[in-house]
Amino acid sequence: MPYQEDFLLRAYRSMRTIREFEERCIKEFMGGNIPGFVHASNGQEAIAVAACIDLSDSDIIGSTHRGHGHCIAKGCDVGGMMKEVMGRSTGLCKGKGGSMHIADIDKGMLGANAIVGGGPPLVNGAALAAKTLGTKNVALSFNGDGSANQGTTMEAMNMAVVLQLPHIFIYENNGYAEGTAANYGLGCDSLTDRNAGFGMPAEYVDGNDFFATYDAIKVATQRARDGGGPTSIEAKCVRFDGHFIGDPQLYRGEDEVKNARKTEDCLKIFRARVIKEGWLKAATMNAIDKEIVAEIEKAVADGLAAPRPDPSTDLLSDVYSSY
Amino acid sequence: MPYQEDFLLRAYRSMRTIREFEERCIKEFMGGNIPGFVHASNGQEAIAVAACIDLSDSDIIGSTHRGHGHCIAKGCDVGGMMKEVMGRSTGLCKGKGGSMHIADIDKGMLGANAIVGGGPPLVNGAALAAKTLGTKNVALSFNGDGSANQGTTMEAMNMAVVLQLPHIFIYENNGYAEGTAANYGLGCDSLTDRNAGFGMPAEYVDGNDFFATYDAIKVATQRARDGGGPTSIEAKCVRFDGHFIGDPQLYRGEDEVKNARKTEDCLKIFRARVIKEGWLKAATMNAIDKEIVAEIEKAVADGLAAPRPDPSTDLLSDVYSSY
Amino acid sequence: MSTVHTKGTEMTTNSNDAKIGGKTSIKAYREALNDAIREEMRRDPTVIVLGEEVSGGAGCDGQDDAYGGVFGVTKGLMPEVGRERVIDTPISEAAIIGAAAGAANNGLRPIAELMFFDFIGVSFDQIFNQAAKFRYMFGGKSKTPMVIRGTVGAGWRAGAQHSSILHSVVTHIPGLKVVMPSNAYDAKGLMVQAIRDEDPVIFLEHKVMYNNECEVPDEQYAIPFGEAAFPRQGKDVTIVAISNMVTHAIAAADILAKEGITCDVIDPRTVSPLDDEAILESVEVTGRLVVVDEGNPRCGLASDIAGIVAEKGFFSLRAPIRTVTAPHTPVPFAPELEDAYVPNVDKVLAAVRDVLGA
Amino acid sequence: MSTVHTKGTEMTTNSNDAKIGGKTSIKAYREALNDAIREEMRRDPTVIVLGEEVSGGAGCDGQDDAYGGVFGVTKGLMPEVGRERVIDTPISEAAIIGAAAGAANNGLRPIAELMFFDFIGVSFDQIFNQAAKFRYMFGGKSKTPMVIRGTVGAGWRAGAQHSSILHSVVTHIPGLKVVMPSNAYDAKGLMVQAIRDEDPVIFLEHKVMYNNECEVPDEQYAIPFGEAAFPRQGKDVTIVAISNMVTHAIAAADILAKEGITCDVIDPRTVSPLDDEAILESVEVTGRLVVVDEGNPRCGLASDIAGIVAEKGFFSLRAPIRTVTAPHTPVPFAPELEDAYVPNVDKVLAAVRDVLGA
Ligand SMILES: Cc1ncc(C[n+]2csc(CCOP(=O)(O)OP(=O)(O)O)c2C)c(N)n1
Ligand SMILES: Cc1ncc(C[n+]2csc(CCOP(=O)(O)OP(=O)(O)O)c2C)c(N)n1
Ligand SMILES: [Mg+2]
Ligand SMILES: [Mg+2]
Repeated sequence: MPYQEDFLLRAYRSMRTIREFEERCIKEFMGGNIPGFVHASNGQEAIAVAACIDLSDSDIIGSTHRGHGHCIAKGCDVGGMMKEVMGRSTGLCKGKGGSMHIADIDKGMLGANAIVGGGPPLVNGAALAAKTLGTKNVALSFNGDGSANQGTTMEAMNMAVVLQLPHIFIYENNGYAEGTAANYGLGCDSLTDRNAGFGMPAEYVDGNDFFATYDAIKVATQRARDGGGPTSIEAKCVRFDGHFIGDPQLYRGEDEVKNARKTEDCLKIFRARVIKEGWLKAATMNAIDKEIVAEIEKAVADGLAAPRPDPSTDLLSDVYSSY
Repeated sequence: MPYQEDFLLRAYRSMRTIREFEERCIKEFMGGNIPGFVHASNGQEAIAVAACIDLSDSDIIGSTHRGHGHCIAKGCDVGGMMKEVMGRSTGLCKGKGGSMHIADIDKGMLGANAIVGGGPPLVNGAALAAKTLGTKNVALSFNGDGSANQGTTMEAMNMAVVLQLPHIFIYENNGYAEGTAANYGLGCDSLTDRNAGFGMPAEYVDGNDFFATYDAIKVATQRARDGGGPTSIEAKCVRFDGHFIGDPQLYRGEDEVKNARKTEDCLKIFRARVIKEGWLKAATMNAIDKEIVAEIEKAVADGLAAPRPDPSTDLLSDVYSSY
Repeated sequence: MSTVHTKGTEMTTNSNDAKIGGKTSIKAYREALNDAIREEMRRDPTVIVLGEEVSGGAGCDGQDDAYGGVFGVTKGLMPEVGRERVIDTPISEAAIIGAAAGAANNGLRPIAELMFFDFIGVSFDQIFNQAAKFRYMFGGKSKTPMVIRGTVGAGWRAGAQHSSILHSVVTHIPGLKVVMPSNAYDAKGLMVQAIRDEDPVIFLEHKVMYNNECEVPDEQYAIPFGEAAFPRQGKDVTIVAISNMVTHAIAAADILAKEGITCDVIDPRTVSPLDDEAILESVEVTGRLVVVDEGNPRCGLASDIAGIVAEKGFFSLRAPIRTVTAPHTPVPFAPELEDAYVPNVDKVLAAVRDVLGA
Repeated sequence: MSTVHTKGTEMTTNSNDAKIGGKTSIKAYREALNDAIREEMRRDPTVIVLGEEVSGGAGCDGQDDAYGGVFGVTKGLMPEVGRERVIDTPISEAAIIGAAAGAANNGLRPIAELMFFDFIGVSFDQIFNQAAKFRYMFGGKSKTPMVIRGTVGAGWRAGAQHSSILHSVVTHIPGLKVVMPSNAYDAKGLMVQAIRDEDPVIFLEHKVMYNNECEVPDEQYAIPFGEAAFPRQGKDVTIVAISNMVTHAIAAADILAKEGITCDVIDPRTVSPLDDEAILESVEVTGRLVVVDEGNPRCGLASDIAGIVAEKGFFSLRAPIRTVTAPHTPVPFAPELEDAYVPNVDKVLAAVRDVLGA
């Protein structure tokens, strides 16, 4: 068995947690329990988990507006996350950040980012710190097919090559930037080729296949730890829901999502593979599913019961360390 | 003879004018007659002229901080230019712009630009106007090896491909961005390959060879006029002087410039070629040289005699069309 | 009606503009903007719209014009004039603004959208160093007739990076005009002026106002820049408010009116140029000034106006100027915090009572 | 010496800070900055410098450290600590600021250089939406100890895109601190504080001051933020000036002193935080305020300070506040125009006489 059972269980649990978390977010948002703009990552779980499963808390990731999955994969507490997206004072960011600004520095989660392309320059910084301090840590940025076109992203790629930073640029190509097709926004035929042109190894993988994605990222991460500089990994995937929760998705083809949910569900694909290979039992995974449903149920209940911030103390605090 | 005599004479005159203009700028700057920051383009004349010689006043160029050559090649009046760099009220921009902001909209010269990477997005706009209005005009941006790394430049390349804009991106690779080697700032092995990755035809030419450069740009311009979208042309060249006038250039190798002036002078190469091929006579060119020396001499004299702006009328005007 | 403002005429819908003849309809702010843009596009083939999702659905299998802007402001334009004039772009704000500015110098009148004005950060150079400065740097030999539209402001629980109102930053920049309509009537008239204007105009739409309705003339009309509106007139206190803060200022004035306190509510409508004459004229009568602004306080519009009055209207003042602004913090996410962040009626009332008590 | 300022102590070189013991030398502003950075780099291995040409010569055949910053501020640092800690970068300002911010969150204390602060336009998002907001958005669970250095201001005939002084834009942004030393002594002490500070600091060096010399202690010292200096004290008029405008304010005060008019010149040194107490305390005595600022007037620092005083110090005021600023135009190139653009001694004198006459 090429993967340890414990590893497979962790991978499954993590992906399944993301799925359940996102599906509950959608439900709670629709029910009015989550305010603001929320971008769910269900469908794209395999990439987040493949990227983060081997990382330690001192390895850094920088995320996007669609960041819940990355947080969970990086080990953030789902209870604290749910409270945060609900805007509660015991949330990961005291309710001041919300879904688009969720962060957990202790876990090496440098923040979701509501600015498309805001993350990669910052993740270069994390990688630069690792390089300068000689920690052998790596840093990963999550990017989209859309954010690939932001100048900040491209600058960051070039700088990562120039300074040989241990930075893995993960591109989750889910085919859309809001309601714009990836292949409209990207003038090139292949983002992977475009990124290779920057002078870094660039791989294209099927992001619905956890194992293929994991294997590619593992190589890149090891190269980065060894001082070999940055890598680009483009992983094809499917966004199961709207750009934001509530998006009517008029731009999507008929049955597109229905079909994808059938044939391109990374969780189903994972289950099918591990069962077929005899690596895990369905029953084991079903048991995990149940645990997770209960865990997220509890996160929601705790979230709804959690205290709200108090403007008299919380509005003005945390702007500066001192002022 | 593959090129018309008139064409060759115009090309030579234009290149020679740039050379003389820049050399006089250096002299006048050192003599205290030109204030501010001035970036001379002597050594790089062939590219400017090859790019602009076929353009009409309705074709648009956008330039850089090193813009004198582009202006002259595009047909701007050298007298007006000299007055402008001297800050006189009869200068091309009434003395308000100076060397780094020289522009002449009537000549299709959309401006030098003191912000590295400031130009390409704007030139996209000129190209978009041409496309939208169906004028068949084209737009060219001048870029450097250094400005290639600015996010705005890369965004503009992608957008030009997406919108299939008639925009030719000329990269004057003179080996330096200030005191940083081009191959340090560029993480990639080849800028041309990197640009090709954006989904546009990309050519590499010897920018010291007027003819090679002209031929490549001609193809690109024709393609753009025919609705075939953008092209990248990287032209290798040599900056004969400092980054700015007065730069001690400590970062350059010993004899580097001296040798380049001998073997990589685009003007010498042009002369040698046209004489060898029997296309032009040395005497004809020598006569042009004399005319140009006189012309620039007059530009300097006129510039020095030209009126200075009057703060009481000129400081507050021209901010808005109306306010 | 008070006679504080010599320029003031009978008001339609919070505005003091001369009544436009012809039919009117009840229109939302969003529709009023859409009408303004649509009619100008019909009238003038050089007007184009560009930005992310301004139509929506580019390259997709589903519906075209799927969004019409994420707030629906440009909905329906693309089906009418085509993708050549309503242009969906990649996520490249610097390239969007640059394309608009370059096109404006070459015969088009582009309306560029920053989906959220918070995205100014990645495009600021093209705005403040390029578009804003062309005319001056080029000695008056160019014009850049372009509009940059963007949604601003808090209230949607959108967090720190999607809730800013950065009008003070652009107001600081010479060469830009800054427009902030507070109602549908002004939105239409100011948008028409913005499109026809020869200079770069920053047009800031407050996201909580898109559904706000009022009576709007069906025909096109342009509201000149630099002319304030006087939604309430009075003699006791001058309240200057902008964008959605006008709503709170009017509400406060109406409450105070019942107590016999009359407020002169001034909505500058455009922040640059600013109708400082109207403000100074009013303070001459009232002697008291409250400025209400959703922006952050430091180097913001509230102190800008306070500073102007402290310099040019000092001898009219009978009490300290009071500014009501957001605090010196980013916009928080949690609803309770966001509500405490944004100035509201209570804070306006408190400030007015304060300057009156003084 | 007057007793206007309770916090004021005997001045060294325009500063009211307690005298630092030990040896002093005459140092230029440039050298003082270099000293501050060098010593902090020696003391603390987590301090790094990054930007374009901060060393210079990267990848070239000629000399290393060819520039040491185009104004020479970081000269000599790279040879001492190596390219790993003095990092030349591509021309990618967003990536430079982002790298600094991300590194600051991960254990380094980066000093990022924007060669000219005018380049903020291409990096503004990383400054105002990222670095400035992290701590708040993350509920206080992060710190971003970084310095962004840049040269500002007019006077070098560098034209509209290399001569701006954009302190008002960054002062508007909560989460940033903004520092503008007016002399070599303050430059050193404020830079030390900036490097040691736990928050993002914008450090603006005026390009005409790099050669200005004064007595500077050899040892390291940190000047706390938010504490003004009082280069001249007086009872007739308060003059608040910042950065290079302090030079003009002092010159004006010295001229007026000969006429028996004493000016209380306040140099806030840091614009955010601002020592408004010192200003209010002074105006309480003088009753008259002139604010001198090189920035553009709208939503600028001058009206910011005027607004604060009109709100909190109104009853002290005996005359209109006067602001002396650049006009609402970009910076022109021609020397005559640029000289007319920048506030100067004559304009300060006129403003002071004006408030005294009133
Ligand atoms: C600078 C900036 N521009 C635009 C947006 C609005 N926006 C948010 S997400 C998004 C699409 C991003 O597409 P992609 O990178 O593919 O990520 P995905 O949503 O598919 O995960 C856009 C345009 C933004 N938040 N920031
Ligand atoms: C945004 C910005 N960053 C930095 C600079 C400073 N600067 C001016 S020219 C230059 C080098 C440009 O190199 P390149 O593009 O190769 O053009 P070249 O000078 O070689 O013609 C730099 C860094 C600037 N003007 N604008
Ligand atoms: Mg996507
Ligand atoms: Mg170069």
